[in-house]
Amino acid sequence: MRFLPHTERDRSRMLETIGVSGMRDLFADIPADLHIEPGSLDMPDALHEAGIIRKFTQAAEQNRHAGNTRCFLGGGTYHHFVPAVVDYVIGRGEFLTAYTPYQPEISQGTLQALFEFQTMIARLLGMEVCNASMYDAATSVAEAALMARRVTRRERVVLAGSVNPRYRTVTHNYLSRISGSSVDVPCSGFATDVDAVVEAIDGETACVIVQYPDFYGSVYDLASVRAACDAAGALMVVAFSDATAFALIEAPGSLGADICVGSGQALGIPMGYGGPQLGLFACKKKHVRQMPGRVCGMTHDARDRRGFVLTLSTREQHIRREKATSNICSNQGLMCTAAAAYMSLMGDAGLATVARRSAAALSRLVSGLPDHVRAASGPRFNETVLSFADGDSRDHFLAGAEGCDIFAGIPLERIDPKAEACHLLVATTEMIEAEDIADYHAALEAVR
Amino acid sequence: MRFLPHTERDRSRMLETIGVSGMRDLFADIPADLHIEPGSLDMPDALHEAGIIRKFTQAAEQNRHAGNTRCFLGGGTYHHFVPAVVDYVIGRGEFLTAYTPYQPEISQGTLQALFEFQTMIARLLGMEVCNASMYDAATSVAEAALMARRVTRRERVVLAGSVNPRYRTVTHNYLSRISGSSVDVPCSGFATDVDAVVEAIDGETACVIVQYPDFYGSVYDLASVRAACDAAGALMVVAFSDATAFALIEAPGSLGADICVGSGQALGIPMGYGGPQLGLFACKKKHVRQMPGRVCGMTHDARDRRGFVLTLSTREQHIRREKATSNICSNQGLMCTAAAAYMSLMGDAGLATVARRSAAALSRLVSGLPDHVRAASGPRFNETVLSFADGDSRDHFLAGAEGCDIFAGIPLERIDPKAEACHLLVATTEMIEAEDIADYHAALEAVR
Amino acid sequence: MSEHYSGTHGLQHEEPLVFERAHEESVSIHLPGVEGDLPDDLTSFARREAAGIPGLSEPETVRHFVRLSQWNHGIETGFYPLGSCTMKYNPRVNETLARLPGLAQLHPDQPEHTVQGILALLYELQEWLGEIAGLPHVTLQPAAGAQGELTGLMLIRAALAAKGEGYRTKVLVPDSAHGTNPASASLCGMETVELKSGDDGRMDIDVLKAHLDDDVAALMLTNPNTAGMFESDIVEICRLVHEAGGFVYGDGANLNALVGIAKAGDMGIDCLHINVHKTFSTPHGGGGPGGGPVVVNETLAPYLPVPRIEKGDDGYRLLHDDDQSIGPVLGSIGQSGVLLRAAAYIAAFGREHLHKIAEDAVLNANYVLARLKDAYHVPFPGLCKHECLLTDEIQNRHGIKTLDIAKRLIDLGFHPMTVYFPLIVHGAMLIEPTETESKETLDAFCEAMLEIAAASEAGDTEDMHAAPLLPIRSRLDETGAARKPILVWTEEES
Amino acid sequence: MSEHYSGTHGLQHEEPLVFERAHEESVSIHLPGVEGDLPDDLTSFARREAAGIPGLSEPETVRHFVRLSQWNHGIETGFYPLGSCTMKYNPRVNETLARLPGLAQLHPDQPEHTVQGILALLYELQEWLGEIAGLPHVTLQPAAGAQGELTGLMLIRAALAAKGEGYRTKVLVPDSAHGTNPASASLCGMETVELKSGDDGRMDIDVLKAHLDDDVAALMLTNPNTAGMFESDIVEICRLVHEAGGFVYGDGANLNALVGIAKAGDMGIDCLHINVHKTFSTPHGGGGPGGGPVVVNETLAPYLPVPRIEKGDDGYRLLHDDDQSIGPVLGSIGQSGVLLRAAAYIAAFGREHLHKIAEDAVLNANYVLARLKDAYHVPFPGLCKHECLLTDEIQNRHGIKTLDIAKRLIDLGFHPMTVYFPLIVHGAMLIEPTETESKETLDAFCEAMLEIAAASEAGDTEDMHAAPLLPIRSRLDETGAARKPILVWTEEES
Ligand SMILES: Cc1ncc(COP(=O)(O)O)c(C=O)c1O
Ligand SMILES: Cc1ncc(COP(=O)(O)O)c(C=O)c1O
Repeated sequence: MRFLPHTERDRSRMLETIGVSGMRDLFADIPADLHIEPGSLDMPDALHEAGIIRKFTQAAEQNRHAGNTRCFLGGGTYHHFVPAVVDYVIGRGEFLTAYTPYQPEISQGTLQALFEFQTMIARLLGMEVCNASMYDAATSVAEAALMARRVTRRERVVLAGSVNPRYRTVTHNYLSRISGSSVDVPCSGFATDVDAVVEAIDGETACVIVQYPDFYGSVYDLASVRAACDAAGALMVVAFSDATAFALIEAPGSLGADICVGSGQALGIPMGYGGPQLGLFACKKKHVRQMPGRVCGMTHDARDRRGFVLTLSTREQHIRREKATSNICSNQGLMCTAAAAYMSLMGDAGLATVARRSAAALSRLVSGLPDHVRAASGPRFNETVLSFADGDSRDHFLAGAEGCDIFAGIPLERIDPKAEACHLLVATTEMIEAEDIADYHAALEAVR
Repeated sequence: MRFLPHTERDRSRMLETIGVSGMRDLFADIPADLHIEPGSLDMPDALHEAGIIRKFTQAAEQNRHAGNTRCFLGGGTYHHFVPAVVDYVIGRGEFLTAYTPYQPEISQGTLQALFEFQTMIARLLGMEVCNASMYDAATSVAEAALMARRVTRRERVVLAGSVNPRYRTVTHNYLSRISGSSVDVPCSGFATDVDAVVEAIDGETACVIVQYPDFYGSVYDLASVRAACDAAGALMVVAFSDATAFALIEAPGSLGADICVGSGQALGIPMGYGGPQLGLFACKKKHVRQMPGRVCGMTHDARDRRGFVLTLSTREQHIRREKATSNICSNQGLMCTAAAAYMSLMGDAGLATVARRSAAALSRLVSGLPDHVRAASGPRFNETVLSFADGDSRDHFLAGAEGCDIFAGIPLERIDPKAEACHLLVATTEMIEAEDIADYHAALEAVR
Repeated sequence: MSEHYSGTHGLQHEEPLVFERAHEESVSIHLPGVEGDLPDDLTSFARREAAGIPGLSEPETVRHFVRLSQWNHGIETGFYPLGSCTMKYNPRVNETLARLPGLAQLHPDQPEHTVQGILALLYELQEWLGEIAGLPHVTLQPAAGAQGELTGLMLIRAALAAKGEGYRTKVLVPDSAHGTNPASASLCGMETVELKSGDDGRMDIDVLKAHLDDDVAALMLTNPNTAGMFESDIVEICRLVHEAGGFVYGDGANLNALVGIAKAGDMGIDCLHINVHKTFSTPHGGGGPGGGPVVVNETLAPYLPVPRIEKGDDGYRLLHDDDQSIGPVLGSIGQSGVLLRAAAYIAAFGREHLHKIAEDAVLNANYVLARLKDAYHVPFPGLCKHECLLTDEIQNRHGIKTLDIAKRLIDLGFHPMTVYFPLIVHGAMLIEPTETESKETLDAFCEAMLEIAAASEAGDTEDMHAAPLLPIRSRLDETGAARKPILVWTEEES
Repeated sequence: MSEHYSGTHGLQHEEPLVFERAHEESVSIHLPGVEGDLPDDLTSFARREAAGIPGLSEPETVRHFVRLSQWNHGIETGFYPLGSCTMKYNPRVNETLARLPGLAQLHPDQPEHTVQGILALLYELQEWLGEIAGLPHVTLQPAAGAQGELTGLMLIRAALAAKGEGYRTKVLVPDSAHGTNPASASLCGMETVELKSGDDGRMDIDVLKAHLDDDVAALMLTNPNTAGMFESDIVEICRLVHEAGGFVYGDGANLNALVGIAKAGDMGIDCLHINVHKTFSTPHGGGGPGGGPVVVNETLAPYLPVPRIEKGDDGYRLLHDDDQSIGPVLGSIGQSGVLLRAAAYIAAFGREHLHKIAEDAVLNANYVLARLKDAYHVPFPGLCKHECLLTDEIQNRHGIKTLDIAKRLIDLGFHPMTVYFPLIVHGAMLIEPTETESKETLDAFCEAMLEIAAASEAGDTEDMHAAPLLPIRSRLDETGAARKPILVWTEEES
């Protein structure tokens, strides 16, 4: 077996040193009736490398993918461009095959990359500090709610209904087994109902969670939410799903977010059929000791040279056990390195271009819609909802578009089970060209 | 432009330091009428990375390749399995982006890999020493002829007609502009005519060049050639095209080769539509100072630690200029590292398996041929010639096989222009499964 | 440097922070897409000040990160015997496979008929994991082991609630358990009761019995446990817990000792998470991503999270809604890219070789133990499983602590073992070699450990207190870092 | 270490030879294919003794080569200002592209209708190279620059023969030329006559005139030449050679100075090779592979090697036979994988940016020259092109030689420049920064050079004679290596 270095002779010599006569003796502490016959698992036979490649390649070829289609799907995951450099960096064995940097002297590579990541994310979000990752946006939102409860010592969590339903479901799920309540505030017209959100904030409220741009792509004014939070002593948690937005529109930090959470997938990480994703988590510095997750800090070594370490670990499960700020241990470290490399390449200007073109594509898409489809009104970043007369006409269009290599949108009820089955959630990125939009329009015309 | 680090401000500051006022001033030494207008080349506009990927991917998709066909093509290039590890090793920037190891202190990685390569190749070929690569097998053969001329101070070169016609053409081409003659000895029945070869060796002969297994895959006894060389004072040069053969059949060194040259492509290098290939060159130690090409040697450093350097450079063009043993400078260094990694993974046992299965596949293919096709007779390694009644029936079969995703062989006249247009050169490797052979037979039956 | 170990040497560069490398303006990167200004209705929302993201050219970016990478120890550069972490070789071909555009460039909400290939692979993985654990119902969703624990406890709470025993919220956790176990219990709204381990490092049945009452929802146990010992009473333990009306949650972080040897389901475990980034060799990436599929028995199956991958007559599909389900714990079906690598690892071993993972892993740990047991204190003598536990008791007499031993190992060319965990012994050193290390490497490591022990005995300890001397940085001021945390870079910090 | 340069440090391992790592038996690798014994008729030919190829497991192999890799300096790890070598950044995306199965896994003898995609890319590259050089007829076949030279000289001989002037076999080569020029001439059966360069480092027209006679087949010239100087008299030079009945062969190794700025064809050059591994950024790989396409004018075009890529109405095809052709110089159509990377590099710059390659390359060289010209002797003052030439004349007074400077640079974190080439000055240091280096890196390099000059001036030279001190090896005994060459490993050498 090519991954196992021992020869049979190695094995016998080692058994001898141990002082047992055979491999089975090493398992003598396992009750005999628990032993299974070696080779008796109900599994296919071993595949050689060529066979594995063949198997996976054939499976891959059964899928249609963003490389050979035009992908207008969003809903939390976006088909942005990922430079080859990003993949090379995270494919290097020294980053890829390292563990969590527990021994900082021989982990400075990962640590400096994490520190750079934290700084870049904090800057992009306009926040003071940031951790070195949560699993994904949904769990980041849930952890934000938990953190707000710790900070405020209150238990009520208010969620705007325009927060991605998946984030909301996971958050409710995380909160439902502990005391306190979490409530959804209905939204209207595929946009955030700011007044209703403000209304829902009361003196028991630990935090209000809004999404910005919201699940439907809508961009709106957060000032009244911020004011209501101030009045009520609640924290404002701002969630987001495409981090590139903040190269274009004002960052949540500048709008007063106490905690800012969302997805970093847009920052150099392939869609990957849902994972590995990257959960971002940033907050105000004064709350940092209530923050979940790993965090890297700057320090110096015995010879006074700058260096980096994991820090504030007294918040974490391996020290605080049942009192930890979170149970998270393995996180999305490598994806932080990917995002750092991506952002280094892009810079402010590149990120702004990505965001601007994503938005420009949506404008172009919406402005050319035939009149049998209606786009949600109001300012949108790179995502919106298109409404059809009925489910059939929508599905008919979807099928036709697919035939032209276009994934034209996500049936809204797939993510938001309460939605009527005649809407499409549609997203655009810089990977959409003018020609693709023309084809989209043509596909719409074709089913008129 | 993403590969250019300067900002415009950097450029102006640098121009200032230089003391010129603009970029054009840096080219003032080029006569004005030679200047072309910047941006005036007749070329497409710059492509962003996503566009380049799209362009190349689309081109790649227009080709059919060994990954989605069954490849029975040989003639010097073989579809052996290449483990992913090999590609990772040579993709690491430290190997990939280094120059020729002129500064050994910071090139020990490349140098040790080359030394390991040289040792493994020498062992595989049964030769005493080996260089760190020639361009390909054809030029290796040509260089072998030139070296034999230097060693023997004779000018006549005898080539067996069963040496790959491409190797022969390149060799004649290399030799044709200098004094002396090079002659081809006709072969018979798609095999080496040993008697004729022996016959052709005379007292003026610098070397005789035979291929083993020969171009047609035939394996035969070299003893009489060796004896004739001894008698005439000529060198025996043994060429080969699939180095894995020598894990199975006796190595050229053991059969008395003075110089052994051929292709290392089979050792972990993709077919690559002809390149980069890997030319192997090995010889007896006593002739090493007449050997062409780079060679790495073992030595020690100032603190007496083992280390490696390029050595015997007084043979080379940068020192000896017009008197150098060869004009070669850049070679196939990275492919040596690939071959070293491949051989480390395979070992004697793995290489023997590769060779045995390649041969077994051919046996199976030949033994199941329908009677309207004739295979060349005599022992063959992994390649042979199939003969059809006429060109039409062959081409009809080729087209049919292609329809079943089989590249069934190379029309012999494509490589050997003198051959009649009714033969196929057919090769097998461990990438051919029993099922593929069954399909091959079925395709033959289908055009019966 | 002795001939036994590689030591560490230099061809590495100091490299500033990416911000210190940045130019005043970012270098222009050329991108695809629709040219266009900021749409009118967004202008009032426009960001006023640039974020300050560097924007280096591609050559600078590559050099920066390549240099940083070389400051890391990784499994590809050397031995990494972190106990409880299962740092094994990560096959290179798996990296290639997971990057195939047809697997990596899939949107999670593509219509299911366009993703049948990946669904087939993931479904097969579910079946394999179920078979290996003897617990046939599987969710691939949890993003890591800790989330697997949370998921499992949610399932247990759901099952208890269905029985009308929602009041059971007590979770028994041995004091040797990993920190995530109690932390997950808290997150699931449960109370942890710590069980003191017996003198042999195993669970003390009497202690267990004493805590089994009507409030008990579950026992969380790791087997082999974090001292590397197999809980030989496992069948009895499970029986007792079940009798008391509780469930047994298995922390599968140590599955590497058991693959193809024995099944959790046969032991009576109801629910187990599997850290695929440990047992099935998906790369750790400097902290993650991982994957924590949960496998369960019949009783817990109805509550598994959605979306679930189901196989029907017309192919695979995702079930998004199920009333009994605890609902999703993650925003997607799981860490697909990680899971594919795990599937490839399992496929490479297959039926006939899978048990060799555990065999060689256990062989290696016992070999290291055998070689070191005279020089180091072994708190729990006897067979170990995939990892062995030592302490610094002997070296302590000479003023040498576990930390010093660990740091000295760095200078000798090895990543240290896990230190100060588990908490049940003083100065723990938990060594997990895994199956992918050669005897040669184990011997070199043992020589190094013996040399350290001998040096300590001889009072030759200067190097040890100052270690590590050879890497790009010496010991770092962790206390200072925590006291006044600097978590982002600002020009003033420079 | 000053803040200016990175120095080198340690996290690297000693690593034995792969043979010293080998087990007694090789580890079994699992392979595809048809099971079967050695066919009967081959048994008498069977190899008697195994070769002795190691056969390590995959984890061992990866670790071995990863460790070795870290002992190398590469363009990805640091500045690599080797004059005449054009060590520029190698775009990572090009590596991905060249590995696409549809490009990498093609057999050279597949039917042409199954390889239209790659033929289209290669054909387009031919057109681009022809346009850049102003010499529209192209062969992609030569495997590297040296083979390009041989090919070009063969073409010239063929053209001369066609004119009945086969007796012309004299090749004029400036004394500053690269060694491959005279070596290629010899290989082509021609005699080299060396032309002494003028005092300004350029060709001395009078010397040229003195050698132009009826035997002259060609002048081989590098422009800019290997001292980094543009041959400003190039038009006159070409005119003179042509008048004398000879051809002008251009060594295109220094094309980086001219891309998009001026065309070889316009200068009067008849034939030029292009080192795509220099100008068009294909990775050097520790020695190769390279690619040396040759571009020629109308006169030489009929003789270009076969196979040639031709574009017809029904697509691309390979022309294998042509009576006038000099025939093939390589066993295939060329180093396709290398050529694809070159095409990708050119495509990324495109019409509007290609000239910036030369602009920034020349800017960088002149900047370094400007910063160093007071501290180091500049043999040929004035503008340089893409590289600048210094000597150790000033430092020599303090006993410091070019070699010492080079080795000291290593300790400061830089790969040295090309040393002792060209041969026309004593103690040459030829510095080629290329366009992909930042001002910051150039400044750091210049600081290092200035520090060395200052230290030399101050007599503070101990470090320099002993340098390098920081890499994994110090100066190696090259003389010993050549005197008693050990080219393969045997158990006795260990
Ligand atoms: C015993 C044990 N349990 C649980 C975990 C947590 O797993 P993860 O890091 O995947 O969340 C670990 C990880 O180190 C572990 O060792
Ligand atoms: C000026 C010059 N000419 C020719 C060559 C030879 O080119 P290659 O190494 O590609 O054969 C070189 C390579 O260093 C060179 O610098």
